[in-house]
Amino acid sequence: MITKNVSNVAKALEGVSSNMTLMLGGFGLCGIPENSIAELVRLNISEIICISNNAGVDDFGLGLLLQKKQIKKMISSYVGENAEFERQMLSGELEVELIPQGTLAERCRSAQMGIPAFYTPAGYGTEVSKGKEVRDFEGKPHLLEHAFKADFSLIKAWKGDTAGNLVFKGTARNFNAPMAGAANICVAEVEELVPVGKLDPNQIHIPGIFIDRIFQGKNYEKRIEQRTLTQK
Amino acid sequence: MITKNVSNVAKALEGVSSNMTLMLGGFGLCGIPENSIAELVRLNISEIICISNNAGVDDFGLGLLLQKKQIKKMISSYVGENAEFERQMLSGELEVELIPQGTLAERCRSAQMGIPAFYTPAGYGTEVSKGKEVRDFEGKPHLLEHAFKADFSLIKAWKGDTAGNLVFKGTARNFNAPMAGAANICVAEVEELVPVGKLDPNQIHIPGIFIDRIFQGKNYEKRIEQRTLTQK
Amino acid sequence: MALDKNGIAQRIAQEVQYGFYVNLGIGIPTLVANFVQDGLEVEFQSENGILGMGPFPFEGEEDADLINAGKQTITALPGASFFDSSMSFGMIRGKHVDLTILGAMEVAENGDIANWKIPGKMVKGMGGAMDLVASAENIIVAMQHTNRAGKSKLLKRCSLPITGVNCVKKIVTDLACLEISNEGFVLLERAPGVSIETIKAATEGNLIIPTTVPEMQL
Amino acid sequence: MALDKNGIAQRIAQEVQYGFYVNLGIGIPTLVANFVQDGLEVEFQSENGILGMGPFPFEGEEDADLINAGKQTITALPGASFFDSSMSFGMIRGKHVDLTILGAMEVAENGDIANWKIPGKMVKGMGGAMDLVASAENIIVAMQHTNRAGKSKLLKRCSLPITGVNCVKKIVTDLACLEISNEGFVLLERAPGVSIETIKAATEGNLIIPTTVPEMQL
Repeated sequence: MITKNVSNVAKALEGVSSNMTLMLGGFGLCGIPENSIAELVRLNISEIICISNNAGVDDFGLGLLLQKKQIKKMISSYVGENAEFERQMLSGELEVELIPQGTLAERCRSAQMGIPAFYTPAGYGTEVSKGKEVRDFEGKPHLLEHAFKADFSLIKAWKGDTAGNLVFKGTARNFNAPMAGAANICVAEVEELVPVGKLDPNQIHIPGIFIDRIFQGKNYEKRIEQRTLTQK
Repeated sequence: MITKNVSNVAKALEGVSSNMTLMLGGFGLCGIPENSIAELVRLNISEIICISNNAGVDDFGLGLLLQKKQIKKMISSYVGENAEFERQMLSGELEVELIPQGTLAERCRSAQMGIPAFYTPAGYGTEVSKGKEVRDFEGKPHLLEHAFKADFSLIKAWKGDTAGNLVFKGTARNFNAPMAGAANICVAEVEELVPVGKLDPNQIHIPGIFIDRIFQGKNYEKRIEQRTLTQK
Repeated sequence: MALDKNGIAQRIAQEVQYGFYVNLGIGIPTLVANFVQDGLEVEFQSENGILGMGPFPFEGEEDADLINAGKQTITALPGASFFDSSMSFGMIRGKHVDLTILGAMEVAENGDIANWKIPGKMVKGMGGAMDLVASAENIIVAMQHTNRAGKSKLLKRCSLPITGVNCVKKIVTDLACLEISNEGFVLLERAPGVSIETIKAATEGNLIIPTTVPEMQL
Repeated sequence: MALDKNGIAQRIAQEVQYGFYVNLGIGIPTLVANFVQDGLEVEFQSENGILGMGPFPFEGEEDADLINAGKQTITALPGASFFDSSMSFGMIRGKHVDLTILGAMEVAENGDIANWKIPGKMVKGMGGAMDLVASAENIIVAMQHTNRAGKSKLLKRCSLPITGVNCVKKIVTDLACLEISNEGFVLLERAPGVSIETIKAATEGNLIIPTTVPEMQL
């Protein structure tokens, strides 16, 4: 097998620099690449364009990069959990491009799968359709949407092997799967890195071919945004 | 959970009739819906349009339908293992539309996922591009390809539960996965039907929402086309 | 008497049919799950990647890797499945989800809906709402009939940026259950004890009042 | 002396680099796997849905659910993965596969390739070949220099229906190793003992002959 594992997050993120476009997996705080985000803070790079479904919360996830004003532009579907975000956006410090969530996911998957563009009905007749080609299919208008381009995609899986094969858990799969292999370089961090042969080849969610570097993450906080409970 | 299981193949294929367009999973003889094919033979319906990567061999798989001249048209990527097929095609009894395999797979997946059309470079400049819209992306010409439309998709999985969740084994996943939910009605046959809760929700390849009817198949022959061995 | 949030959810739950896959939005729609008739065989989809969503977990059983689209901790029922965002919206775009229930800030008499943006004030994003309303064939809106300032939310035209065009089929508010027709809002049912006049006064868009308008049966 | 099939495969194996994902076509390309240098860390993809393909199974260990694109029984190496046809061609279209080796009936001096159809005679279909040649950035053709009738397969223009345009980068035949340039076929290496004149005579397309044309080192 081709070996993809690197010893730590610093090596995994070699080549990441200011002004780059980065994809980051996760939905809310669920499945975010915590180690890679911490390293982006440490590297102190700036003017980043982030493609990420959400923008984290004030003091966690991408909120950490927003606090330090490292982000120039966010490309997201929902950014409602972050007051600092809203402040920067309304003051004009931060550019924001809002995209329907399904379109966001499919534009990642298209980049991953070498499809330059596709049609979707989402957003037709709304602000989102401005400047986009509209075409009818069976009498229903659709928008032409393009694959994303990005320098790095930073994703997080539950388990992975040294060949880069990934397995996700629960709803943490979300954007991590379609962002795998969707940028020039894809870095995967995993909660548990195992030797090849330990994962069932039938049960691999993302084959290693989509991954360029993989590393064993550490100190996962896995913060919960809305702890909702059923009373016993 | 929503219950999708029916007691036998006759019930599963209720509504299938002549002149319909059917999708059939499998690659060569690997992962073909053996029980559904046998039922199509028994039903003796005719003038079928088949969307299937291959056409079986002379006496198995779709070859059984070809023998009885039940098929009007094949939409496939490779049909080279079947002499009766070649005879019917060259004599003009059988219409054939050949499509690049990746385009075939993606046109199934697009039907499944509600994407009416997408662009791909496959086939540009060849016979396949005749009559198709060509568009350049980053200077490279691509063809516009459309989602398939079909009345039934007939697929086969290794395990499934009564809610229609499917798990595949080895390379038998092939077209069975992207054809799930790609037609008006999707029928899945499985080698082993289990109660809900028996399959790990992280390890389901096709969620039950894509499946309309599921049944426990029987008497699987699982014929091997090319038995190639390494000498001990 | 006008319905409370649970009343609205209870009325909407009557629209859920046997064998439906249902996507529930944040807010009142989430409450609908509590009122679905037993034995109906319904599955809830959450667009962040689960089908077969169960109730909130008991204390100590919550899992950061198991949330719904509102970022709330949830559970998975036996027979559930997890998938990625691309497949999740494939289910939605491909019309595999039978019923979508979501909140709204405004609905227009032609079925347009606005629920994602108040220019210059609130810009949280559309999340999955635009995908849902563009593809779902069966969309029910759960909302208050009027806003906090007492102004109607059932309008001739949406004043806010819209989420989708001609897509809403039915609306259940604290005052009424209405259907969208080519001519405007058709008043199907009144909330218990609410008069037609009250509903008329609270509706800016064209309101079509059939000869009989029964009270809701809750 | 002209190379046999194994010789062609052996020469092509020299093109396989460390860390390459390789798709092997049916026929001579399949043999390439036997000659790849040990320790190179290479993975073979078969477009029917496996990455990490291993050798043919021992007798009794063959599995109908485990085949390659040529429908041959195979094995999976530790670290292998299975996937569906849509994802498989996503790997190919998305340029994740580093090297594609396939057979051909004809190659033109501009890199066009024909390998799927002889009108009125043989119509087996293109299988995955059109997807592969349209997207792969590194395509090597393995074939005989001439057909059974002795006619050149390296042409000015393909006479058969083409599989893809301007896509072939390199060709290894029984006689030579050649590269496609803007001006035509560049003769890089001769098969051991084969003269430039022999190659010239067997090549219909424009053949560019550098001052030195070494023999292949096998």
